[in-house]
Parts: sequence; structure tokens; C-alpha cells
Amino acid sequence: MSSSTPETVAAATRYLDAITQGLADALAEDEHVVLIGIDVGAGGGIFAATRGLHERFGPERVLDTPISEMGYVGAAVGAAMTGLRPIVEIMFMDFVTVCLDPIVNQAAKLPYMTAGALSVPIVFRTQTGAGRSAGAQHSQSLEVMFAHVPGLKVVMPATVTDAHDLLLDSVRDPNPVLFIENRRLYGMRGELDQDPLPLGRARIARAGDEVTVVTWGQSLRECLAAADRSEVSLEVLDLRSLVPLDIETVLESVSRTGRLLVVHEAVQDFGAGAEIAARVADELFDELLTPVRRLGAPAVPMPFSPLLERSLLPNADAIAEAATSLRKEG
Amino acid sequence: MSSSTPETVAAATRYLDAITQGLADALAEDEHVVLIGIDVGAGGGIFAATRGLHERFGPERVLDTPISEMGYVGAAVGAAMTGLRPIVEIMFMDFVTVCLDPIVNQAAKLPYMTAGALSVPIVFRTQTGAGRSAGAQHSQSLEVMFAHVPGLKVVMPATVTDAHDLLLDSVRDPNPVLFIENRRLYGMRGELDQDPLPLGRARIARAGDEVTVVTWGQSLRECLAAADRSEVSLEVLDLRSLVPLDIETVLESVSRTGRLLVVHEAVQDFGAGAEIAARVADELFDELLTPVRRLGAPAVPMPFSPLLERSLLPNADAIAEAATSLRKEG
Amino acid sequence: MRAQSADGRPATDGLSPVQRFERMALIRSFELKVSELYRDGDIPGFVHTSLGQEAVAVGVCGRLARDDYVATTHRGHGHCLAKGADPGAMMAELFAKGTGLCHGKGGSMHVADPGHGILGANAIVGASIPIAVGAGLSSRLLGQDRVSVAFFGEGSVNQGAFHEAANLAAIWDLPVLFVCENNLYAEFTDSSRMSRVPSVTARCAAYGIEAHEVDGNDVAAVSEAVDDALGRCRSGSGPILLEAHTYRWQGHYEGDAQPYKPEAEVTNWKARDPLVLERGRLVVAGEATAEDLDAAVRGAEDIVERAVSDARQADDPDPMEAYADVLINA
Amino acid sequence: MRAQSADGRPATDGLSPVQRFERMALIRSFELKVSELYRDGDIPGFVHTSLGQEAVAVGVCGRLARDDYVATTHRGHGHCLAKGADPGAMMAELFAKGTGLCHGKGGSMHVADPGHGILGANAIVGASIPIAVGAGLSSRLLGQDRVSVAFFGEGSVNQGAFHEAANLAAIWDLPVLFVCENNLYAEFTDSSRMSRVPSVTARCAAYGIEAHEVDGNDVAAVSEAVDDALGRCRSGSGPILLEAHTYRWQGHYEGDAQPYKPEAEVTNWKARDPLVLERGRLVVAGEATAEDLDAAVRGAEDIVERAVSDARQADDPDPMEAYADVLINA
Ligand SMILES: Cc1ncc(C[n+]2csc(CCOP(=O)(O)OP(=O)(O)O)c2C)c(N)n1
Ligand SMILES: Cc1ncc(C[n+]2csc(CCOP(=O)(O)OP(=O)(O)O)c2C)c(N)n1
Ligand SMILES: [Mg+2]
Ligand SMILES: [Mg+2]
Repeated sequence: MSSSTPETVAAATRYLDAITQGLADALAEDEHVVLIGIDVGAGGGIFAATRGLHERFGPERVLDTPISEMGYVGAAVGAAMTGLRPIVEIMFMDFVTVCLDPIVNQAAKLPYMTAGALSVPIVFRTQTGAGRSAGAQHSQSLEVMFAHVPGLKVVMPATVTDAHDLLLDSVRDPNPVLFIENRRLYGMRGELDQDPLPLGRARIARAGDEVTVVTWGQSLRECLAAADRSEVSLEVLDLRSLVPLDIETVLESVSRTGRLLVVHEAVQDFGAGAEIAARVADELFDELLTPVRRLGAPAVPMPFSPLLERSLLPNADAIAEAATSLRKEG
Repeated sequence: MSSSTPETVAAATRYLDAITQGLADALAEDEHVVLIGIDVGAGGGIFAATRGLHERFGPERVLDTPISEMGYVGAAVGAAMTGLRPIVEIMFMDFVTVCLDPIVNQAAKLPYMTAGALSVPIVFRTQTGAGRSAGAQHSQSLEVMFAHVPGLKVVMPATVTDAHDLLLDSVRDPNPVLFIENRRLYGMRGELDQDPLPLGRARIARAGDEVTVVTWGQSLRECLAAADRSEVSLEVLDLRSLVPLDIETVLESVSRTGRLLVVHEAVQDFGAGAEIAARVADELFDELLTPVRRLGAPAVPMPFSPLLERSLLPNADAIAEAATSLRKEG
Repeated sequence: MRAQSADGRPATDGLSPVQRFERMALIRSFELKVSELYRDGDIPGFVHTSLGQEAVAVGVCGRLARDDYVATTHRGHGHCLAKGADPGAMMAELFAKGTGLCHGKGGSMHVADPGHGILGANAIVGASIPIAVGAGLSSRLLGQDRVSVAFFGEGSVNQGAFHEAANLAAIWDLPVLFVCENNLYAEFTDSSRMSRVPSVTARCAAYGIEAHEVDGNDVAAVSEAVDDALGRCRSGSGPILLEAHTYRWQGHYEGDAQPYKPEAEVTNWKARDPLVLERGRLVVAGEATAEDLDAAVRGAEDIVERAVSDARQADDPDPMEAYADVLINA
Repeated sequence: MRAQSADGRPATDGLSPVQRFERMALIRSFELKVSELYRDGDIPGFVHTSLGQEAVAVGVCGRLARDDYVATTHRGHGHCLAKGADPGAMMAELFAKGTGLCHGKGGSMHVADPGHGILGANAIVGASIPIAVGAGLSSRLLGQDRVSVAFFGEGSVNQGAFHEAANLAAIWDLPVLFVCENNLYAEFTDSSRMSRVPSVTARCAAYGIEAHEVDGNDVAAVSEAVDDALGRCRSGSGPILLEAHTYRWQGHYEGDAQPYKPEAEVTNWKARDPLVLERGRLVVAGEATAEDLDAAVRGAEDIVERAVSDARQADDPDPMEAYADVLINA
């Protein structure tokens, strides 16, 4: 946990509580920080992530909005340009489709278009997470859309400590940051680090020497489970952010293992995994023992049926199998 | 030109005229086809692409809208669900940020979510094209955002005949199609094919045997110019559509040349080129003589300055250089 | 053969007062059962019931022809049942079974039944409004006399999609009936706090759209207002809005404990139970006896019981359904 | 030291009537020159001039303090000059030079000058409205008494962004002055065809926002209306809208031949040239002599000439500027 944070958090904290704590710490350490979103105030958020903050920090710091994402996300960008440091919530990642402009055309570009005269220190806080029958319009992982747009950082915490630490780092960052939680992880428990890894660095979540597995978000759990059960030795890297992309850590690992599997919950086709695969296949052309493989969701919308949905998401078995087959190939 | 098209088009047609002709043919051949957009009617479109259509087909077939993209694109989707075949214009591709929902969450998903009970035969017609100092909010090539979303076809005509033929194919397609023109090509002249290549097939724009260059949109011209001046023999493939992706034609070519360069105007990082690179590097791991390389714009918004802008776009020189260096590597 | 409504429109589905009661009883039973099943974990995903709002659904849809269109929201079960969707196929959909209306791929938030003119529930607040307007456009341009109904909550009026779509329907004089169910809340938020003008009727003046308020718990009043409006809609004079004042009995979603609602408010509204009110009216007017109506309620309960037991026994969707209906073969 | 405006606000920048005339003359000269330069190919990109609308820019900005905010549109030159941006740095920006306000990276559609409270022109119709609302939020939450002005055209009122942002400013009682320049056209479209309620003032009733119409060609009338409004905005009672009736002399963009405008309309509006009107008023009222005003016009022309010759001689941006200001170092 950050040294400037006064609060202590109980051991075995839930990911959701780590988010709440991160928000509270951000609000406490800088009076320019405000929370803005639908039902983030008195209601405490539909996942209870902001519970208690309205009471503690008051309605001038924690602002409920109408169902007007284009309006309030745009206003948050304007507020960030003029002295506030808003954390603005987009309830489900799928809803970026109604408020993409302030993120992609405004926040991401204004510092550049004004040659740095304006800055936009803002956190767009959202969550994704397929696997709960939320249907095709509430299950999308669209991180590649944002990683592709210059001027945005894209952060995807996969652990409890990162839920807290990366959130605080994001708020302190002078750039617009898209902070993507995963609601499947909200109930997960873990410890908060005393000495957090900064934003921009990948973490070796499990050391190994035969196949490097690069992932982020909820897929990390599946990858770790695969590492547990696989006879192949997997080195699991949690990317933590897509922008900045810590390609050095990835290259260092793959140059040791000679094999790479990229795993993500998002659709595989034209997904963020392709960038990592393309970079590594290029830069380690002579070192790679086997082709770089990717494992993402197939190119279909997420179905409602839990059975169908489960059949589409990369799970520990599929990951272990892909790793084994890579190991066998060369 | 399609056989069902009554009109004939003069030789050495402009790309822009081929679009107009494609729209006219579509309106003429199917009375369910309507055009919808800002100033597409009496005004004839800000690039004159719809000139004359309002007069010829009347205000019930060619509909001017208020500046309400979310409303009219959404309405066009609703119309496509109920018997019309709308061609709806989004004036600049950058404006998808104000109307992404009807494209990504509605049109792309409704057929799936309803198990095929609904279909959405619609063409989202838009244009992009950096290189004319249009600034960061009028210059983006965002095709990867759509190629990543299951349920959409993504078409990018790079030639005069494709401007016409692929447009007609898109209108006849039972699926939602994002049709992305390039305004830098509007003045380009060329011939209309008698026997058009169907949507979904890549075209070998130039045969060669040392380096395969895969591209689409305005970059095709640069690639062909590079092929002209390069001592290396380039095989240039015009992908024509990202979805469907004609990976077979790409694999066939690269398995002959052993080398691949992917070129696009969009930002390279997390761009569509990464998917093609990753696929080929995986499937032709043993055949590739050199790493797959990509050439796209660097991760910066497009600056206004023509000088700066030019320095960022992949041009014939850079393409030729990249090809030469690939040839030298192995 | 077909019954004629006041405006000469064939109204096969125009319900008699007793049929309306039956339909309301069906929705009531269905929603009560769904709430119970959700609590017990039999139904996955998110579920939003329409308990307390039955008179709006039936008052409106009871006056529509089978081929009139309806587009609705996350809270759409009642509208679908009132419009004629099969309760068995709907229940099977909520159970994510292969026999469901959408083969288990849509779920509660995406039930659709184009055969009954139901263009679907929708999980994006505001998104179905432009879709309904588009259906109205089809009707007008194809020379049909179908009306298109958009159901939405008062909270969604703050979305840009409402603003743009309402304006569009008005300038194009489309046969669209906007039905705003003002149930006082949007999620945990008292909607009157989210606009200085809580009256949706008053806000319609901005579009030049005729708007009327109606007691949404009085099915006869709603029917009458709708009859009036439909005639005008079909005559070509453009859209009309009805603001139906009603109340959401349950939480926003199943599982919401609703701490934000004053107890007296709940009590007062429950005292105006639309089924009880209509029962009283029918009996007093001599249109039905208490026994008839008890039988109607038992009939509804039977239908729902059968729907549940059929759904339980039905097969899961075929695993290949996960891959079907993404893109239709051209 | 500082002059005080009626409401006690320090108004260093509050312009006297003669200064207002000077400022209008500056805008007139600037825009005429820009039009000429664009025609001659000296200025790249898209350019939209504000000829004919000078009185709105000066009437509004002439009453603002330096630290009050302004956010504007594609047609923003006049607003920036009126708010105090340096004409030399602006012209250099339009020339895409390194000495430009944005180092040549923004251009006509993105001029910004935060030192004068100018949050930027914007190329996305409607996008600057929420940004201005956000600046108003900063002002309120940071306890400042700055007012935030959103300039926009009547065409953008049909965008969802306007609807959402206006409602938000109203419920949050923000110190925002909405200034709608109703110049009758949006691109090639007569805006009165795009809403049944062409009066923007009337449409404000939907938000409970006080709105007034003003003769936008009468700088004194605009000033007076603004003075009135500013006091109320700063008092905490929330936003106010002014609808300034005016006329766009030139085409939508430079190069547009405007076939869609009736000749008499153009003649009538040009007869109400805001500079001629104000000149007459000043002379009649004895506030200035014709000679004074001629001198003012010559002064403005000199400033613009100098701006042009400086811009011509200025250096292009450093090539490395293309890569700067994308992400700020954390
Ligand atoms: C674009 C978008 N924003 C937010 C949500 C989350 N959400 C779902 S329902 C709802 C409230 C809708 O309120 P109202 O329109 O009054 O309908 P009601 O639930 O009362 O029927 C919200 C905010 C969403 N689904 N889509
Ligand atoms: C979202 C979006 N849609 C369309 C456009 C294209 N466009 C630029 S200016 C304009 C007209 C704006 O009209 P109005 O708001 O009246 O401003 P005016 O040009 O009259 O100053 C349009 C449609 C755009 N830039 N952004
Ligand atoms: Mg409601
Ligand atoms: Mg205008």
C-alpha cells in the first residue's frame, strides 16, 4: 500500500474493497479528486464499490449523475482540464459506446492538439467480465479499442493489491487513464502489497521456464490455475496495463522460455493479444522455439446461456492444453 | 461492374464517381434501399458523393438528417430490422465516437441475440484519410475497433472499381457492413471491372516473389509506388475487407515469398495489422524467412501541420526501405 | 373477419376489458414467479421485473395490431407478454433453454419476437428509442400503417438518444408512439432530482410533440389514451408521447433491497394495485363477475406454471448455437 | 486597480464600447484575411470563418474576465480573438508554424489558449458543450467565481451532447453561460427544417434553464444581455442560455459556394453588418468619431498584416514536435 495512504486495510481484502479503499485514499489525499457517475453517491454504486464515500466525503466530492454518459463523462473531461482530478465511472464497459467521444477525441487528444498547454488528469473507471450471463451488451472486453488510441493509458488490475495500487497510481497520473476492473474478481480475496509495483510494469505472477503465458484481467486466475495443474513449467506474466506496454519484461521472459502463449478474455480476432504476439514474433524471431499462440474468445457476441458462454471463454484447461501442445511442438 | 446494373460508367472514372454510381445503382435496383445522413440530400454531400441522388430518387429515398448521429444511425438500424436496407452515412470516421452504440451493441449483436429472428441489412458508410491537415479529430482510421466486434463486416475499398463493386456488394449483403472510403482517393481515376471480385476476397494488386506486402485503403497506392521503385520484387495484396479476412490468399502468397510486410495508415500499435502479422507468424512459422514486419502510423494523434503529418504516415519510400531490409535479413 | 378499431385499423389483437385483465394477470403471475425463480438461482443473469406496471403494458399493447412494432428496455417482460409473445417461450428464454424465444442466447434483457412485432428488450438505456423510430420510418416509407411503440423509463429521457430520436420522429412525422413509464426511480435514484423539469410531458414541448399524462395504473385510462393517440399517429401527423405515471414495486433489479424508497410511498402505490383497481371497475360495471376474474387469475397462474415446468424440462441449447447467427451467409 | 463590473466581479478584460469596436474590427480583418489566404493555398486543412458574427463573440467575451472559461466549436476564431488570444500566435497556428498557439499541432479547428481561459475550438459538433459544463463544475467545486461559456451553433442543439450537458448544468446549478449563435444554417441545411421548434430559447424550457433571445448583430445588446446573465450565473442560480440571432456570411467552410442560400436573405443580413451598426451607434452617441473608428479599423488591419508576415517567416514546428505531448511523464 502506498506510503502516503493513512488508512490500513485488513489482510485478505476483497478486490472490491481494495477498489473502495483506493477511491477513499485518492479522495483523502487530494481534495481535487472527485467521483462522478450514476448511483455512485448515496446508492453506493451498483456493485457497492463506492459505498460509504458519499457519507464520508460529501455530495460535493461524490456526485450522482443522470443517465447521461456523454454529458457527464464530457463534463468530467472539462473538469480535468480546469483543476479537478475526476474519477468518472462508466458502469459497464459496454456503455463506452454512448460516451466514446470525450474519451477518444477529447481527453486522449487535447494535450497533444494544444502542444501540452492543456492536460487531462482523469480516470475513466469501468468494469467488464464475461461469465455471468449478463448478455452480449454487458459482457464485452473492449480494451483494444482504447489501447489503439494514442494518448490514453489502459490499466487492467487482475489482483487485489493492483485494484488498490494501480487505481491510486492512475489517479495520480497526469494523463487520462482507462481503468478497467473485472467484476468476476470483485469477491476474490488477497493481500495488499507493502511495496507496490508502479503502473507500467508487468509482474511475473508465476516463475517458470518452458512456456511464457502473458495475460491480464480475470484471465490471470485461469492462467495460474493452468500453471498449477500443467506438467509444463509456465511463467505467467500479468501485464497490468496495455498502455504503457511493458514489452521488455515479456521479451525477457520469452527469450528464456522460447515459447509464448497470450491469453485474454476479449475476442481473439483483432484483440490486444495480436499486438503482443506480433511484437514478440518479430523481435524474437530467432529465439522462438515455437510459434506464438493466442487464446481469446471466438468471434461471437457473448450468449446469455451460461453453458454456451462457458464454452467460449478461455479456461484453465484450454490454457494448459495449449501450453502442453506448444511444449510438444518444439 | 455488376451485371444487374443498368447504368454504364465512363472509362477512367473517379473513385468518388464510382461511389456515387454505386449508390445510384443500389437505389435503382432495390426500392428498399434508402440513403440517410447529414446533407446527403439536397446538398449532395460535403464531398459531393451523393450529388444528384436526391433529385433522381426523391426525398423519401434520400433523407437529410439533423446533426444527431446517435439518433439517425440508431433509427437506420431500426429501419434495417423492419424491411428497409439503409445506407447511413457517418460523415467522418472520427464521428463514430458519437454513435457507436447502434453499430456495436445493436446492429452487430441483434441477429445473434435473437438467434437469427432479426437481421440488420445495413451499410454504415463513412470515410477516413489522413494527410490533408484535417487535424486529430478528422483523420483517424479506426477500423480495428470494428473488426474486433463480432457481427460486422468491415470493408475498405482501395480502388475505383471496388468503390463501386464493394459498395453494391455491401448493400446486397444481409449483414451490417461498415464501408470505409478514403477521401484521399476521391480524385483517383481508374477503370470499372466487368467482372468484379466478390466481397471477402483479397486481390493480388501486383504479383511478385520476394516480399508479400499486405495492405488496404489509401496505403495501397503507396505500396504500389514502392513496388515500382524497389529492386526487391514485391507482391502487393489489397485486402479489401478486414471482415471477412481472406487469410488464405495472404498465406498462399507468403508461403511463396517467405516474407511479409503489413502496411496501413492506422496507428500501428494494436492496429489491424497486428492480427494479420500474428496469424501469419503462427501459421507459417516454419516457412517464414524473416520476421513479419508492420508499418503503420506511430502512436500519436494526427497533427495539423502538413509537415509533421507527412512525417508520420507510411509512404512509398518507407515501404520500399522496409521491404529491402526484409530481403536483406534472410 | 377481423375486428376493427375506432380508426379503421384491423385490430385482431385489440383486447376486450376482460382479456386485458387476463393479460395483466398473466404478467403479474409471470413476474412474481420470475422473481422467486431468480432468488432461488434458477434464472441466471440480470432480471428486472415490471411488477406494479402491468396496466401500462396491457393498456398500450392491448390496442396494437400484431404487426405493429414494439421496442423496449431492460424492463420488458410485461411489454412482450402484452404484445402476444408466448409465455412458455419467454420463460424458456429466461431459463436459457434451447426452446427459448432466442434459443437461450438473449435472456431477460434481450427477449425479442419479431413475429409479434417485438423488436426486443435492450440492455443499453435509451438505445431502443431510435430503433423504434427507425421502425416507424420503415412503416411510413413502405406505405404500411403500422405504428411503432417505444417503451422507456423516465430515467432514459436524460440520454441523448431520446433527445435525438424524438426530434427525428417529429420532423419526419413518423407513426411513433413514445410511451414513457414514469415509475419515479432510475436504479437507486429518485428521478425528480435528475432534471429541473421532472415532467416528461413538459419536456416534449422542445420537440413539438404532443404529449399527455395518463394514470399508468388504470388500464382503461391507458387504453383510451392510446386509442386516441394511435389514430393520430397513423394519420401522418407524427409522433405522440404518453407519460404513464406508475410505480416499480420491486427493486431496480432482482436482489435490490431498495433502502432508498420511503415506506409510505411503497404502501400508497401498492394500494393502487392496477389489478385490484381493474377488478373493481369490471365488477362494478358489470363487465365481469368476481368469479370470472378469479378464474382468469388461476388461468394465468396455470399458464405460468406450465411455462416453468416446460422450461425446466427443455433442453439446453445445442452447443453449436454459440457459433450460429453471427454473420448470415450472403 | 481593476475595473469592477456591475456584479462586483473584477473585469480587467471588460471592454469599453470603443474597445469592442476595435475587437470586432480585428476579427473582421482576421477572418477576411484568412479567407483570402485559404483560397490561395496558404492555410491548410478545413477553415470555417465567423464573418458576420463578430458582435456575438465580442459582446460575450468583452464582458468576461481573463480567467473565465470559453469552449467553442469549429467556428471559433472570433471567440478566441475576442477572449484575448494573440492574433499573431493564432495566425501562426493557422499557418501550422512552430510559433503557433498549439505549435502547429492544432490548427483552425483546435486553437486553444488556456492562459486566456480558452479551452479550445472543437471539431466534433456538440463536444465542447459538456467540456464547458465541466469547467463550470471546477469553478463551483473549487470555490472560484469563474463563469464558463459554451459557444455553439443552432445545429448542434440536435446533438445528444447538448441535451445531456444542459440538463447537467441545470441540476448542478453551475455557472455556465450557454451562447447559441443561431446563424440559420448548419452546413448546407436550413436549420429550421431540422426541428419542429426552431427556437432554441423555447427548447430550453425542457431543462428549466432561463433563456433569452438577443440581436446577435448588435454588440451593445449582446453585452447588456451577457452582463445580466453573468451576474445570475455567478450568484449560484445555475446556467443561462442566450440565443443570438445572427448570420454566417461565408460558406460553411471556405470553398463552399452556398447555392442553398436565397439571395435576398444574404443581402438583408449583410445590410445589418454588425460593424456598420456599431459604428453608427458610436458616432451618433458621440462615443467616438468616424476618424477614431477608421483608425481602429486600420489598426486592426495592421495587426493582421503583421500576424501574417510573422507567420510566413516563422519556423515550421520542430520535427520532434510530432512525437511530443502524447503522454505526459508521470
Ligand atoms: C447507457 C446505459 N447507462 C446505464 C445503464 C444502467 N442502467 C440500467 S437500467 C437503469 C435505470 C433506468 O431507469 P428508467 O429509464 O427510469 O427505467 P426503469 O428501470 O425505471 O424501468 C440504468 C441506469 C445502462 N443499462 N445503459
Ligand atoms: C459529430 C459531428 N457531426 C457532424 C459534423 C460535421 N459538421 C461540422 S460543422 C457542422 C454544422 C454545425 O452547424 P451549427 O451548429 O449551426 O454551427 P455553424 O457551423 O452554423 O457555426 C457539421 C454538421 C461534425 N463535425 N461532428
Ligand atoms: Mg424509472
Ligand atoms: Mg449554424
